[in-house]
Amino acid sequence: MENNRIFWTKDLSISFGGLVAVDHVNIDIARGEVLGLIGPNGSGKTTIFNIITGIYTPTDGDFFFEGESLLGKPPYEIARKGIARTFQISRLCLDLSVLDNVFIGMHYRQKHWLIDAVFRRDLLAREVSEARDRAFSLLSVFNKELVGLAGVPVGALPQIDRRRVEICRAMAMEPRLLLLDEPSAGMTLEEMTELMEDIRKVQEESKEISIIIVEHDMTVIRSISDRVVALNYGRKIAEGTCEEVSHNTEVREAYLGKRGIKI
Amino acid sequence: MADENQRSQTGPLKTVTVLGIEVVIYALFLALLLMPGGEILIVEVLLLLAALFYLRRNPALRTQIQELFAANARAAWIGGIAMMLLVPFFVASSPYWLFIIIIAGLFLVACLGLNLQLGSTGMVNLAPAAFYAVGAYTAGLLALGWGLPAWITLPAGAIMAGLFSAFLFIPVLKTTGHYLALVTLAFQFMVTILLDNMEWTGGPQGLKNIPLFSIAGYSFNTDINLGFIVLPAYANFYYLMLLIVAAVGIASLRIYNSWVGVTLSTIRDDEIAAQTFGVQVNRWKLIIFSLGNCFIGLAGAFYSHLVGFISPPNFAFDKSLVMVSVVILGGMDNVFGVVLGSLLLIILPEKLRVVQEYRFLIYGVVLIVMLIFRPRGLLPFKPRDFSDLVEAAKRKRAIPAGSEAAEGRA
Amino acid sequence: MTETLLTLDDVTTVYDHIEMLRHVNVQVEKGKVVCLLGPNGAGKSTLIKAILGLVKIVNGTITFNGEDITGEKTHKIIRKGIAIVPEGKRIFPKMTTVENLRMGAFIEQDEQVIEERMEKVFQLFPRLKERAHQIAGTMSGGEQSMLSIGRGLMSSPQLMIFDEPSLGLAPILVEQNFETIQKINEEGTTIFLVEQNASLTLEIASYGYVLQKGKVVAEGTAEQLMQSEVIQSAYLES
Amino acid sequence: MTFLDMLLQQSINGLMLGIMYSLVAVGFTLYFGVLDVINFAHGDFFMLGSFMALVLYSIAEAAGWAGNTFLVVIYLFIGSMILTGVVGVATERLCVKPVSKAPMLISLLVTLGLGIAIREAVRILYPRGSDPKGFPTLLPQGAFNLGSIVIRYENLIIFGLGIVVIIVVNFLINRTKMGSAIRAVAQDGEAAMMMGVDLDRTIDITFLIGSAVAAVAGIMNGFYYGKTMFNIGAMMGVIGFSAAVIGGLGNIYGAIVGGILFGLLETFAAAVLPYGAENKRVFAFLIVILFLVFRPTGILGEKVYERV
Repeated sequence: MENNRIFWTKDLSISFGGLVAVDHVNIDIARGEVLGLIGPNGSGKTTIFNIITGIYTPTDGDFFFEGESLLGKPPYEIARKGIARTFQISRLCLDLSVLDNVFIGMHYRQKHWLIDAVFRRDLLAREVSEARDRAFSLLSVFNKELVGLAGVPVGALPQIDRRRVEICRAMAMEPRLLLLDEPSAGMTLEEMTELMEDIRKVQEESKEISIIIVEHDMTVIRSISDRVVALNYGRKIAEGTCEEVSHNTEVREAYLGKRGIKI
Repeated sequence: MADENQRSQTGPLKTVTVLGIEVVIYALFLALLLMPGGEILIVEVLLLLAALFYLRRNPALRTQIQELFAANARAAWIGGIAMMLLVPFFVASSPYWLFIIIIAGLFLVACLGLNLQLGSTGMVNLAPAAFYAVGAYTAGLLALGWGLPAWITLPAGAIMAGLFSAFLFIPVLKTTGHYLALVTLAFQFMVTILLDNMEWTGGPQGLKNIPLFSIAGYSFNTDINLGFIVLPAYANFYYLMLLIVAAVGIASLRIYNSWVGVTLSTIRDDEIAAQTFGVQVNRWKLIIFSLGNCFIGLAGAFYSHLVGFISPPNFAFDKSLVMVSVVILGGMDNVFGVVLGSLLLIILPEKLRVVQEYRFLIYGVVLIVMLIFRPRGLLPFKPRDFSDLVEAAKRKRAIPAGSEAAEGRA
Repeated sequence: MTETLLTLDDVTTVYDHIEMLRHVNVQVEKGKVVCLLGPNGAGKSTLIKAILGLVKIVNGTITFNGEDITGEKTHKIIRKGIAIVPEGKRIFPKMTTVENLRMGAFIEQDEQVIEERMEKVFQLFPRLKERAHQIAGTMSGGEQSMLSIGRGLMSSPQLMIFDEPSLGLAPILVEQNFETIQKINEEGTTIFLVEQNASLTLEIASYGYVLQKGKVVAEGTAEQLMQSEVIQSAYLES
Repeated sequence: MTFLDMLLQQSINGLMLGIMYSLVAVGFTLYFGVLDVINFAHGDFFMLGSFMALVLYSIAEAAGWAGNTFLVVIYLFIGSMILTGVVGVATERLCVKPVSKAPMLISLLVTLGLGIAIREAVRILYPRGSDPKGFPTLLPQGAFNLGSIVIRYENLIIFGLGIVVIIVVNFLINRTKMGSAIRAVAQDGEAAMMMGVDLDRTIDITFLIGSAVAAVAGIMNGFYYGKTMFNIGAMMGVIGFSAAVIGGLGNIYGAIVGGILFGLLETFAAAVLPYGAENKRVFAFLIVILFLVFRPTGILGEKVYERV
């Protein structure tokens, strides 16, 4: 396990104007593992994602990816190391087509530059057609119909397809660590079940990929995660299998209330 | 199915239809310029509104026309270019309108630069006129002081405007939204005040007698005598302007239809998301800001040679406002929108000289009404379509193999 | 014989083309503590916004005191006798404690009544009296939470809505808050309590609804809900 | 005149100008607070105020009761404040509010367009509107000496008036129920609605106050320079916005501090720097840009965290 871990944090902490949002959190994830991150509202889950992707700089602690510290690196560099994410409130570009949105995930792999864009259309044509084939194969993993909708603005798609495009965009980066932030938010139960299938497919596609998934819905967590970490008030309060964590008293207190429920 | 559609949209009759539509629009445009009085303007505006309304109610017709033009793109382009080349012949009798068209062309070039910043990348720049001034004064001073020829002063103006962008590099990266608007506004006012007060820019008198273009001994101040018709001297400027518009326009279109375009759109829509996908947002912002200002500076340099006399009021804030309005009204991040915008906002107000007194008032009111009711402009941003490029790539691959093409037919 | 104070009848809301609530039916009886439970993202906040006229209702009606308030403007709804203690407290950070409390009594004109009510709030929360002239944004989370509740009380409402009063508070403060809510109810104010924390809520509520993915998936008395599987599965699915 | 005297004299001039700028900046800050909109037409309300006063004065003259200067001055101020305020509310309803939820660029351009429309309307509707218009000299002329510093009565009155307006605005915003509604909306509009605040009415009142105060500044400017012109608004808009930003956008005290600071900056730049007189605003704007880069939240603003 120790040798196989791809990402870990060391005493990760951040505070905003005196409020401690993440408090000495240590998490790690092995290659090919799916780690569930749970906790009530405001327990620091999304903040951890924002730190990992370089949007926030932690006030204390460090985090490592493939043995290298990413502390203080700008978001684009962290992305290029192989960490991709989705956002809780979808941050797709709604005016752009599905294809364009997926393309941005391939951004840094393109050799093409401003001068080439103007003068070397043949190079561009080759790259675009290769990228499009790849985008189509990614999209069709999720929903064959999405391929037909590739030219449609994302804003015109239903919520679940937007979520799929977002995951495709992240997958287009060929990441080795994928961060999913509440992928089921705003979906019906049926849609959620479909989406869980999708995420499983992602794993099957590339066995090496590690996923950290933030969720409040335990059904999702239970069905796909190998291991669960529970947070409360920015601290890690439990870690283990889904079963273990959901029977942990502190977790039950955090969710159900201090006195707990008689079962 | 798509193939069938394709076939039904081509053929000589369809080509003629496409050209016919273009000729009608062209004729209306020329009539607007050449017919005296303001009545024609009213008639045409009503016609335009009626056509827009009709097309809005009949989306099927609209898509049909779009497909028609897409299928006959080559004919449409050739027809359009021919008509553009012929403009001086039709307006030979009124050089004034040729001049106005050249001005519109210059605004188009500048606004394409502004569109890169404002429309494509979402960087607010309320100081395009200041960069226009940098280009104009650079060209003017070089030509007056050292007698440099146009083929040096034009690029020099562009490059100088690009270099001047560096003054705003740090603010451009550090501020966004309202604050960036204020930074550029302040810059705009600083430039106009300085132009007014500095001696070496001629102060309020500006620069006079800037030599007109002269390339390889041929002065642009000579009429073109073709025997059967004499084109006014402005025709020289017109063709050079057309060349520059074509170059800048094609560059803009190509940037838009490329990875770079996708990258810029993502920066515009969501900087944070762009960063988490590996986009070096800051680098792109600086490149685009400078490049956009180069286009604006190029237009400015041309302007100073065209009119021969420049002074600070030519580059005041209201010019910036007009340029920004061109981009917004035409349609952000849409090259054709910018074309339409500069035609409407530069040529129509000239026609409105009939109602001279009220034209800026009308302008202000139209701007407000448009922004409230059609904030995305007349030709809004449309999702990119890369299929042309993909087709091109496929064809190239298909030539040696030959199998794919056959498959396509089957 | 009980009287219904607030009724949501078949309410559906849409935000950004997404249905946030789907055919929701909820009734709050006069004098009771009624709760709405559910994990975050279930649509609880949307339901409150629907009551307050802050989101678009595309189907169904909301009645308060027998009066149809669907689509009414927010300030008019508030004036009918509803107060809210919003999620995340939402105090006015640049105002002092007293100013915040006066905002709570914005719809009240009589200066004397305002003074009396403020005295009452200070009795309930002596801590706020000590902080009377402190800028609210600089106070601790617990104090801000008291202020938010006190501000709600200032309009002397018939119905008080609490939106996740446990959010981001230490457990001891959460319990204090719930005791306060109970006290407020005992003095005659109807409470609609929207919460994530199930067991504490069901201890003080008499009737409850469980919301999941924008739908009411269960309802019943506190005892019924306490024993139901739904509560368990909604959160931890044991 | 010693250097110290010069400093004092310039400080007095700067304060004078600064008070005027403050009055304009207050509007920017109020609008930004309640509606999240930067109203670039605000400078044109400043101009409109001065023209309203001219119209009112000519009416008074025609009616033959322009004799009592004291009363006429009061009549000019109050009348212009009401008229400008009404125009302010009307344009807010028609143009500004419909775009307050639109992207920032759209609201910005709408207000710029509104500025053009107001400017042009004044130019067209006012007789010979393109020319500079002389302002009547109604304030007492002359000056007195304080040591070697010269203080003009007129300036003293304008300065005093500015202070009074600021005190009144401060009272309205901080001591009245209406003011508390405005402040509440500025801090958290939705929470204010939850307290029973009528959002639309509060926004109307904010624009009424903002444009009325701008009108006062416009008239003061007219008296100070002895003239006004239809196109002085654009520059004043940028100055007012700059002042509001220097102080910290959204903070009323910040607007006042920022305005005075901008006035002082200008006068000192004019007095001290080489070529200062012509380029004073270049210098002032340069400081504004530096401010935006190094302390974008202004002197009295506080840091905000962007939620991702």
